[in-house]
Amino acid sequence: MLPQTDSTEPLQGVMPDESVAQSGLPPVSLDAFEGPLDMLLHLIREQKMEIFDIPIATLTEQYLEILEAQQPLNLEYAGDYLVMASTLTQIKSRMLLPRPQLDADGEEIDPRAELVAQLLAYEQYRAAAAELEEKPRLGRDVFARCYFPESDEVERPLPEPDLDALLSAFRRVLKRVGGEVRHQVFMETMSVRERMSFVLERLKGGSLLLEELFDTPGRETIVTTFLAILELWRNQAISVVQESCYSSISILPKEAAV
Amino acid sequence: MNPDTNKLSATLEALIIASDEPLSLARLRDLSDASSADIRAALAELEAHYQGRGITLQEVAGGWQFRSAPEYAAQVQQLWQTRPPRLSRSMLETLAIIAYRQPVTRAEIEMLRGLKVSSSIIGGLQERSWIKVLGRKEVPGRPHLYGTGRQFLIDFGLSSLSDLPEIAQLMDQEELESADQEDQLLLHADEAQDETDEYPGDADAAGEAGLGPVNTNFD
Amino acid sequence: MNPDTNKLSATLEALIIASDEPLSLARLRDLSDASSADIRAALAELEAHYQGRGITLQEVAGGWQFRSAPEYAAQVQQLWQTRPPRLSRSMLETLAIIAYRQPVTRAEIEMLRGLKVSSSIIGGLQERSWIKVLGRKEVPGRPHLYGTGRQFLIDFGLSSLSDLPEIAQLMDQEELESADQEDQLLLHADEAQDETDEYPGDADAAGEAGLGPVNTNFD
Repeated sequence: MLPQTDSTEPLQGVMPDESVAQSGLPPVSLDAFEGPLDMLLHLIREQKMEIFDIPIATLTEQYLEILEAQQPLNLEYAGDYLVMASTLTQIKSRMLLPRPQLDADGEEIDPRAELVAQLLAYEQYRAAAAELEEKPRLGRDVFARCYFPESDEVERPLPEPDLDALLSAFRRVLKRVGGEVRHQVFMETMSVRERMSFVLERLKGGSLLLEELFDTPGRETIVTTFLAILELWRNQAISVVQESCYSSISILPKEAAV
Repeated sequence: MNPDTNKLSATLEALIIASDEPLSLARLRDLSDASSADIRAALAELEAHYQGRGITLQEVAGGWQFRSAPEYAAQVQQLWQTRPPRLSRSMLETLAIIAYRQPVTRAEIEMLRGLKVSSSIIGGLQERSWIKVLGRKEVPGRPHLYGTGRQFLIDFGLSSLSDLPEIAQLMDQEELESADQEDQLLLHADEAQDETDEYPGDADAAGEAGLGPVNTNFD
Repeated sequence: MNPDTNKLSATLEALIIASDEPLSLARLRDLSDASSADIRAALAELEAHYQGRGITLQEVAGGWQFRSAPEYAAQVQQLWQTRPPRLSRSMLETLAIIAYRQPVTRAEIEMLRGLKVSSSIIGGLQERSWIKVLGRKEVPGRPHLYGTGRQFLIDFGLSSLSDLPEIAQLMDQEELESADQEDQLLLHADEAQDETDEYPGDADAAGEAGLGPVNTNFD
């Protein structure tokens, strides 16, 4: 009923089932998970726990143990994990209540029900995401031509000029490069030269994606970096390669060029 | 194969290879002067003809397009020297939720993922034209409602949204309904947060206040 | 037909349909890792295979390309008459950059677009007389410098280039200031950081190393 839960999980450093079950969990990096639900599902499925009867005490203990192993814990990023920790603790304590809460029909309310529903729903989307990733994607696995030639016999009308379309195209470019494409921005300045050395320095470690060189925020820095790359490229100090439509550009140190 | 079908298939081939986007059945009918039934038959025949070749005829976004076959991805990728960037799991899960649950707000996505959804993820999906804002939800904060765009179908090779892999089968209907109900209940609690959630930079505030999606379960 | 030739033909089909420009024999050899003789044989076989169909494999400009067959010119022409080709996104962006940045080299356009500018795009714009070569830039390689021609002003209803809206007008203040703007700028840089953003851990280290998405991808 709930197939292929763990097949897509590349988890580094996770121990075999036995050792997970008995406390003393190995250090597991939160980086391996897409959030607390992902981590809980991993623990549940890995240990073949019954999803509709989760041993909540064990699970909570394991969860907290993993969290505690993350030192230092970056509160800003760990927020979602901490919230789940408190949820688990609450469920655990509600399980211990001598008199269970009843719903409108007088049925016992399982304090775990909401969490289980959430886990199952998430598990579905996680599987759907994995399936989407598997689908042959245009531009990655399959390709259609960007330029479509017909027979020479065809008189293809020339595309109509359209100023609005032209301007919105330019807006797109502006938005991508951060609002400035005019000459003055491209004037040679001291900082372009600084940026050139910065780029060359970074490239000593091998090729980089263009975006990686733009990792300092600020329009000016980005434009200057960009200029520096242009200049280096022009001087043939670097190589610039790009792939098909809408994809990344790689900057290569010259000697690594193909 | 009779000569007429043959002729029609060839016409369709010519039209489809020349077009700059997938051609719908309606458009093929206008252009070829054939009946829908004949066109469907010819397309099916073409589809079969291109089985196992380097080119496939594919139905995407309600139209037909020739594409290179996935088996030759490795060779074809060499045309561009670099590989397309991988999609992060965050992006894929967010996209999957939007595809299946549209129209959906960011808070609802966060609810389902049990995790904050950063603006760069939404921005990245919008930039690729895979998702778009369909409108606003009429609840306090009037958060954006997201859905998938046509480019999503084109890029993922889906003929329509109903072509999405079925996921409901992973759960009993009953479970699904109960999960849905839970979501509905929780969504109300969450909605008030949409406004702040829409903007980058507020993630911290929400985190500090302990207002992550998950703990609203127990309010 | 032996299976190897079959496989090679399919590879060539995939390469040729995926390429923007005609692929030369040398390029096909590099991409397919087959010998010239085998490629020639496979191409001949493909050419024969596409005889009488709606698609032809044609040798143009020293390379191989699929085109619609001349027999169906009438229908294909209709395709373009009923809906004239729109200027493609690539053409529009290229033209806009040339208009605003002239004189500009192809390499500079490519950097601004973040995408390759194929010869067919430049050729298409030249064919329309919207752009022309103004000269050569005195740098290694002496690349062409492009600018707009008089026909550009006429067709787009501009009396002079100064009629083009100022950049400030194009982007309203709100947009420039909006947080979205930052997202757009840093979009790709952000993507790589998403993983670290969402999790505790060593964001700095990932940033410094300039590594791509950290291990949360589906592999």
